[in-house]
Amino acid sequence: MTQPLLSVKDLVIEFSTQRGIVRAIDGVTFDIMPGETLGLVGESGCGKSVTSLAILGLIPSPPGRIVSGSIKLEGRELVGLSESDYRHIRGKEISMIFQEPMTALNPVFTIATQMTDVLMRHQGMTRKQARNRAIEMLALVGIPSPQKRIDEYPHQMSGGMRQRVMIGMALSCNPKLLLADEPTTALDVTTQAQVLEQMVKLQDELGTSVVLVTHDLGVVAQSCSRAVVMYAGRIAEESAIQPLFQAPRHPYSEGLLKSIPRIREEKLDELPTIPGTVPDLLHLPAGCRFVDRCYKADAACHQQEPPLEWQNNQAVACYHPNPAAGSNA
Amino acid sequence: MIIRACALLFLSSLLLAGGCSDGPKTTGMKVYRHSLNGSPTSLDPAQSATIYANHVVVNIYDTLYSYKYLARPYQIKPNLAAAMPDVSEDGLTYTIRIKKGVEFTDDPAFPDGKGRELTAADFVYSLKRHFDPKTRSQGSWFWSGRIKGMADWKQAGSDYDKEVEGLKALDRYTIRIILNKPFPQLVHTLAQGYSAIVPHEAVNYYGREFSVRPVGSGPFRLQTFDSVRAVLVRNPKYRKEPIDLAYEGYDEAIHGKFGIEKIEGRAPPLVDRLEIHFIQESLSRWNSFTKGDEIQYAGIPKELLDDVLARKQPNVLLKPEYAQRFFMTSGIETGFVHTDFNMADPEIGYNKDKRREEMNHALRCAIRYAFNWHERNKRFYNDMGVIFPGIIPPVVPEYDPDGPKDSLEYSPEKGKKLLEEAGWTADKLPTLTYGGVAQVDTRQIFEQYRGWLTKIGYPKEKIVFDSYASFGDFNKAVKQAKIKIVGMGWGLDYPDAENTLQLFYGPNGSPGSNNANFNDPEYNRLYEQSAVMQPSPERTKLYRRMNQIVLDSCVTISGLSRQEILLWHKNVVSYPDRSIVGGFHLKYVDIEEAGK
Amino acid sequence: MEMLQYALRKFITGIPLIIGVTLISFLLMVYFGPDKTYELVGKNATEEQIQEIRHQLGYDKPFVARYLEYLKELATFDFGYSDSTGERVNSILKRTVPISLALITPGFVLGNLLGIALALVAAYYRGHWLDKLIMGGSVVGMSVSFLIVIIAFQILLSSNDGLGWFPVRGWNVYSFWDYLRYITVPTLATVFVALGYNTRFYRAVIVEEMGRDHVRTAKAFGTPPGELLFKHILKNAMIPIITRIMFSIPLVVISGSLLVESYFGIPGVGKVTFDAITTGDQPILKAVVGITAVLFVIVLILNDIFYKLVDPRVSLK
Amino acid sequence: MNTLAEETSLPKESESLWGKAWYKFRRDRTGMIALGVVIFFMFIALGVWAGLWGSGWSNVGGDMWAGPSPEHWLGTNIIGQDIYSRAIYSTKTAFEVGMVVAILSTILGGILGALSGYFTNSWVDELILWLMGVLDSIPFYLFVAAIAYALQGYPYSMHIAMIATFWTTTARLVRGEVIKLKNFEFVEAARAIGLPQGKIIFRHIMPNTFHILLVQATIVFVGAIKSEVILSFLGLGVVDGVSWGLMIAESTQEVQAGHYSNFLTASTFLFVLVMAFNMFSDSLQDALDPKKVSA
Repeated sequence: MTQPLLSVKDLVIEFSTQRGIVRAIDGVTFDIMPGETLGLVGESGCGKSVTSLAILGLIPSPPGRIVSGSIKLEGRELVGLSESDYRHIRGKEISMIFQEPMTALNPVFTIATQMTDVLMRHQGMTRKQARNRAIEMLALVGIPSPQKRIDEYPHQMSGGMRQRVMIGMALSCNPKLLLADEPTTALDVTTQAQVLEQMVKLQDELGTSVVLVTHDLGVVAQSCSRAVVMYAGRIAEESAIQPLFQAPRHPYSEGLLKSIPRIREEKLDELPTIPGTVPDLLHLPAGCRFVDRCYKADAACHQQEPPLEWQNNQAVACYHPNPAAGSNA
Repeated sequence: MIIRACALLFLSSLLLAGGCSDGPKTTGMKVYRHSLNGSPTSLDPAQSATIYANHVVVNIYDTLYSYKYLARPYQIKPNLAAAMPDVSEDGLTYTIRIKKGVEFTDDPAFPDGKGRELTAADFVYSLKRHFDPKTRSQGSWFWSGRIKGMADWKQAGSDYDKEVEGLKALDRYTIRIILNKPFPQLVHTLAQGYSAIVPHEAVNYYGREFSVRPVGSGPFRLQTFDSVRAVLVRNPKYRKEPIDLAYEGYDEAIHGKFGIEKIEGRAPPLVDRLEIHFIQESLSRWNSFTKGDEIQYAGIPKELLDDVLARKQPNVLLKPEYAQRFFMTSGIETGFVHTDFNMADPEIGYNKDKRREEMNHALRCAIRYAFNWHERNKRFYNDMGVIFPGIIPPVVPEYDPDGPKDSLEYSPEKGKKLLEEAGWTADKLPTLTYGGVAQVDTRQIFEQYRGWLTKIGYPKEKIVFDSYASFGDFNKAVKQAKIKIVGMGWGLDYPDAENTLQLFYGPNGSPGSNNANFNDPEYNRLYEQSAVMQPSPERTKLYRRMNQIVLDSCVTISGLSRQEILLWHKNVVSYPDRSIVGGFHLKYVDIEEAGK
Repeated sequence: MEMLQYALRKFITGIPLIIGVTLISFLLMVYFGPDKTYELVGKNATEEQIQEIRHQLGYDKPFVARYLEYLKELATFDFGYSDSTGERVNSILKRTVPISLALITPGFVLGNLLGIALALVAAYYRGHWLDKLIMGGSVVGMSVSFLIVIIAFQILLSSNDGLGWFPVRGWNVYSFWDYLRYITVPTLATVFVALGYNTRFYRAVIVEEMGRDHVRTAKAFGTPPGELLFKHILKNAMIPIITRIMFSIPLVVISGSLLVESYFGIPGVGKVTFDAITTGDQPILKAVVGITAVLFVIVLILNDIFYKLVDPRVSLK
Repeated sequence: MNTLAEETSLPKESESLWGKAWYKFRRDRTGMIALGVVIFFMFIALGVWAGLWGSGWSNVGGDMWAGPSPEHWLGTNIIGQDIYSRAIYSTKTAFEVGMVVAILSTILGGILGALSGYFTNSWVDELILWLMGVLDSIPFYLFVAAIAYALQGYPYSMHIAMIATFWTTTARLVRGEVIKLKNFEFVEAARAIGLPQGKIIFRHIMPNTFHILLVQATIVFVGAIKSEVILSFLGLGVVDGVSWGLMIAESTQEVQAGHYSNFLTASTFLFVLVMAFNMFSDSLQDALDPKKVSA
């Protein structure tokens, strides 16, 4: 087994709010293999974005801080890395795409400035070289007549275009890992598809690993090889895409899947949803975090947190998991 | 960064703009830095109503007469006039000769920029100006109704080409004034800044701005003038008249210690540059004075008196540490402060209802009993003011040192009793409006006053401070007789009690100088009678009778003449004075060593 | 060129403002302002003289006529002569405005620069003790009355009881050295007072900018803190900052620092204005108010133009 | 496309702003202390108002610039008035000024701001904006002075002047907020069911701007008492009675002669109150600011 590009181990992150200490991430562990695309799935507030920010060392502190655990990039520990060292990783080895293409780019600088700055900083290019490289990248992400548009300001572009610029920028220093935080949520459906496609394509070409953070299983299905389902700061289920979609083992994953509309089905009764709401991280239920919303919950579930258990590369944290795909029960 | 750049640029440009204005090349010059506790607004002689204005005006312009530098009580002497006037038997016709060859300073106002000779016609013109509405004269009341034919001349539209019978230039150097009725104080008025002589060229050339662009024939000429200071420089063309100290009233005993003898035989002006700084805040002024050379003359702020003086009575003495740094003179002002009741107000003054009028009289006298002169003197006048009964202040010859003092008595009990007898009760008592400009000391004087009145059982809420944000508005209220009680000060224009007695002369009622609107037939008669008399025991008798009438009718609570303590630096040769006219001594001031 | 046209258009739209300001203030001063007449009459005036003066002051003309006159004066920038001294209003302004500027500018500039500097520090160390210290300090600064500061500083630095290093009052400036001596205390006082407000304001602005997504993006691409702060954040924060500075300029220029000038006896436009207020010297007031209004409109325009320079999204249409 | 997101984010919003604010505020120590101080001052003011203390402020019994003594705790001023009771009495004056100005200018600003915000780019908006522009362009002291003259003698001229100038800031803020609010569903809804505009503005929109109004009010309060000091110094301030401003004005000369009691007393009272109010207002802002997560 090749050694993972990035491995997150027992990560614990807390935020101090006026109402008390909130444990946003509570012992999260996962690996990313070179070249693979990992989906990080969950409802908003489940900690998936926090995780990705943590990887880049961007947890706003105060109020947030990494309590324990480790994040290793090719075996190199990132937790506790000095700001200056981190700067050489950000955008060069790991780069990130954000949810809001409208606001994620600096409104008062041209695309050129913003892209060349990165290149000059990390690749030690001259402005001239950097500019050419930037134009290259823009072309690569499918921006028409890049040498013209590169001198435009963000507000002169459409959302889709901006997101492409972001992607181009993110990949311009061909990083080992790309963190995509809800990259398509803010876009309309058709653009979403295109942008996503674009991303996947590039990733194949450049062999970059991707962590795709999203609440949208559809997106995951389209582009990921593996997915980590998070719930209230913990991993509920981790598995390859196929089994996950065929037979989600965790009742929560199951719920999530059910809530995706399937056009194929003839009779379209209204979407089933998971009852109840995400628990307040300050007042978690005893035992399993999902217990209050779980149709399978019983006494045991109220006792204590179920551990994440592996069963032929599909992990689940539940006392009453659904049967794994293939196994007949 | 953009703003930083702009800012610095801006700043540096400013330093050139505002920072470095015209620097005085004072090196090797004799500079005297005088200071006053107020500032003039206009330097037009016709508007020189304040001593502040006079300080500048009499040093830039010439007056026919002036006061002797050192003689006290004040003695009048010829200045531009060649001699004292020839007065006809009936005291109606004055003939005055002026010095020849006196010239105005050079100024663009004159055809070729060269100042021409000053002639009798200029005086005639200067006095006529007062009766030309355009001049906005504040001093015309000195002469209005007194100079023959002047009223008609004004009626006819103030045409300077038309002659006035009572005011003529007989020839180039002779002036003749004819009066309607005798006016013994005329000569004094000709020593006032009001009567200073201006060239018509300048008046026409500068128009409205003449008030800040004075052109005269005095010892100095104006360099700069604004609300905080006036800078005057020696007038090179000023006539050379050696100082005769004996004539000026030099007295070794009094003036010796000031080194005045040094200036004997020298010709004024003695300094090259005369700065007059206008500083209202007495303590800022003091700090500025005690500290190096910022200013070289000041009074002592009341807050510091005990720190500076070793002794107040019988004669003022500085503490040694100050005595070795400064010279000092002290004396009482030629003026006094008094608090008038507005007799035009039926609630405390005259009233159709005779009964009520008597009650009001009682009320006024009761309030006078409540007035604690000693406290007032102690808190506001350094406990050094001279308190006297009535309206003839100690500085004038007609003052009666052993007149009845009962009007000064402080006795709340008597006040209370008086009120009760007159049938006053708390609810009947009228609301007293005490008018004043909204300034700290005015307010404090009022609060002290209110404190006393409560002691004769006057309800506190019935004594209100009617504050005005500007002197103009206060004066308006006074001139329109709107205020019941008016605290006022009067500075004498000339050392003759007539100048204060006119304050209660009926016809001078509001908007005139008679703020009390006192109108007593007997008093008026006596005033008219005395006004035309030369100084004499008879006149003094009349004066004192008038004074008694004022006291008996309780129209004013009066009075107090403030003690003036004047200090100046040891390197200044001077005998300062600020009482009569003001500033006429400045041309005799000298500086020991020239400024570095 | 487009800019010039814009400015012109904008100025025309600014005219209602000028009208409003002048009209309201003129109403106030004519109908409610102090009556100059009684400052000008002598100790022993007569009704006749009073009428004469009222007439010369134009008090007897109808309001509309006087207002139109005013507008004409404003248009021609000739405000006639002061009612108290008789000096030309323009020459008064020419004399006093530079003094006020020279007096106020250092404090104004320092106050803002220091404010921004401290704000940057505070914002950068947001939540740490340094931030808390600076913010605490600025609250204190905001809570002390300007008057108190002036008095205290004068005692401490100028008077003999204190250090006595600087002139107690006045303005005898003939050299740069004098200049420094005279402005130090007023400047210190001004800065002391302004600093609190500025720092708070600028910090708020900068903190808000720091929270923006694009800042996070820049971070995520490894932008070093210096560049982040001065390039990405400050340029965006420029707009509110400039606006604040711009809009305080007219008042600084014209009313100067009334308090400082009247307390330190400095013959600046602030003192002149205040004396004019209390004595009802209408020509001066008319000039001051009018010019302020015009300046405001100009600042409005400059401000918009500045937006354009800083923010590409703004267009001068 | 996915319903979970909204559904789960709903309940957080539904918590009441005020409940949360109070909850936050109670946990803010400085805020609570500040509030305490303010309330203490208010208590003093009420006492004066009720005549329990400070009534002797105008008696002139005492000596001239007497030092502290049993009967005059903080000494006396030039005419022998008790500085302590003057300072106490002034507390009432301060609150009078602060309260009147704060409340009235906030109401004025709230209403006008709401109107102009709701009727954006109508003549109403234009007019109000114009008025605000005008008032902001008149030099403050000139304006106050003018009003002070306008209502010479009236004890409230200063208050009115301040109100007339202070309301604009509030109005601008409210205007902005209302413009945001008026596109929210609940307003749309209100319009849809045909509520009269008056009702919409004042029943549905205004309440959502109260947090701004409250904070503004506190800021104006501070501004008012600080301006009072300067105006009184300039002779445009409090007409009758006594205030810290008058005391400081009185002291400006004394201090240079080393009589500090008047100055120190007045400025200490002033400083403490203003400081407390500022801190209180800050904490209030934090508490009411929905964006703020933590310190």
